[in-house]
Amino acid sequence: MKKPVVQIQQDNFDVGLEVKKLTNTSNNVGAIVTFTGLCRDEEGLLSALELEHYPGMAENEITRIAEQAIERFGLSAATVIHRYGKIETGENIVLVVTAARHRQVAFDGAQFIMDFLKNNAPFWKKEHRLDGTTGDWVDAKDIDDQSLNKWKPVGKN
Amino acid sequence: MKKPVVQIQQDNFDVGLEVKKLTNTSNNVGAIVTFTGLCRDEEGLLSALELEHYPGMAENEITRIAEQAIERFGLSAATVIHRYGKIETGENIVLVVTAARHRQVAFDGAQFIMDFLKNNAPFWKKEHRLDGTTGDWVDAKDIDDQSLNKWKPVGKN
Amino acid sequence: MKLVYFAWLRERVGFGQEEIDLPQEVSTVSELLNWLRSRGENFEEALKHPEVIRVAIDQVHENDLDKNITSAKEIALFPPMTGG
Amino acid sequence: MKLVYFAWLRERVGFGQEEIDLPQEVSTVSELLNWLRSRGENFEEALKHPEVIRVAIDQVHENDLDKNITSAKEIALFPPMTGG
Repeated sequence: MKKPVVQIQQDNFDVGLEVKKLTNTSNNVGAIVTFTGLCRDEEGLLSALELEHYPGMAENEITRIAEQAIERFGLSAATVIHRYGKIETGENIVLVVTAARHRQVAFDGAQFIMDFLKNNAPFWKKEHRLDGTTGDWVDAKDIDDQSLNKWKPVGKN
Repeated sequence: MKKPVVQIQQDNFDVGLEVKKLTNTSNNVGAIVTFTGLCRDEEGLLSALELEHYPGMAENEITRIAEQAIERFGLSAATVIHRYGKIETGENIVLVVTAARHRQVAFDGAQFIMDFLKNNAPFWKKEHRLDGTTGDWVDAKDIDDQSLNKWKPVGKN
Repeated sequence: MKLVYFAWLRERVGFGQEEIDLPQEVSTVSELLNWLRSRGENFEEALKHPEVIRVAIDQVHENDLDKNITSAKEIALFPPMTGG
Repeated sequence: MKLVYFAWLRERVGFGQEEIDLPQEVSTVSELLNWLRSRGENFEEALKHPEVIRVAIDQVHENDLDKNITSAKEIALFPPMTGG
């Protein structure tokens, strides 16, 4: 099985570069899907988010999720990059790239990784508000929890 | 409603550049999804695909599909670039980029555009084989037709 | 009226476009297809599987074979699309 | 054994990690949570809503409150995750 590329880093990432890396792995890749998660300003409320993470477990958990996606959907390749530290509004937070022969597989793989990452990757976001105050810790959303329901367990062969 | 960017061109495109263009449209975009379709070699059979298109109608049809996606899912922005002419294996054929506040909307919008583009955009692919011969015209796949079934009509408000 | 052909349909017809004067007895899509078939072996061969012929009137898909075409400026015939 | 705390749980406890010797009467996740609550107001405040406390044993999520922890090297307590 192809191993996923997983990076937990403070620095920004380059979507185009990461796509190029997966494009060149094989001439039998027909579809590449990327998901980029960005820091929203929530209608002008926020100036930044501070991302705290659990070093070690963050890498392990995301690697496990990406490996599951590669195996379950038969992805040709997968890359996940998650940033930590202070991230200004409009900046990148997370990148998922999936490569596959066909488009549905690439789409499903990327969505699967994001759904499980949201619920299981040990990251937490604290708000920095435009008025200079430190805001709340962002609450986990029920909708993220529910989004796991579409990935029903599959029988082992 | 935000107008989609639609380009039909011979030249290659730059995924990273197109993502950057949509990233800077608003600080309230939280999710960007890209789909890149590439020319597969079909296990070493093909050297290239020749893409024929219907000028004028290709632009119109893709614009219509992208506008539908923006309206139906509430996308913040959408870009579609489709190439024509001779495209070597491993090269880009089509790019869809969708931006939205939340990830499910961006994913759904990109998949909707690709599903309808596959079935309704007037492009046709002819094979160039590695042995130097000109191969067949690629057949339309039933699976592309079936993939429209998941987008049931929604009631108008 | 302009007729345009694409992909293997263009190859079988032998050319990509032509200007025609619609005969008086032809006013719908299916009448157009029947009339074209009578114009020679190339058209007969190109149009022999009607289930894989797609039609666009003035660059808009048209599924209704009974659609009136007398005021159309451009009618396109082509196989199922394989873009993307 | 190392205990680590994250996000608002870390802020309420007042520090991010500590080394502890597990008391003899503590051998499961739920016994650990009960014992921690007895260690002061900061822990009481941090752990007062058990339904939003997540636990990882040696960096692996653990949902079973009856799970034995006596051989664990590192136990992490944190609120529901909000990455991505």
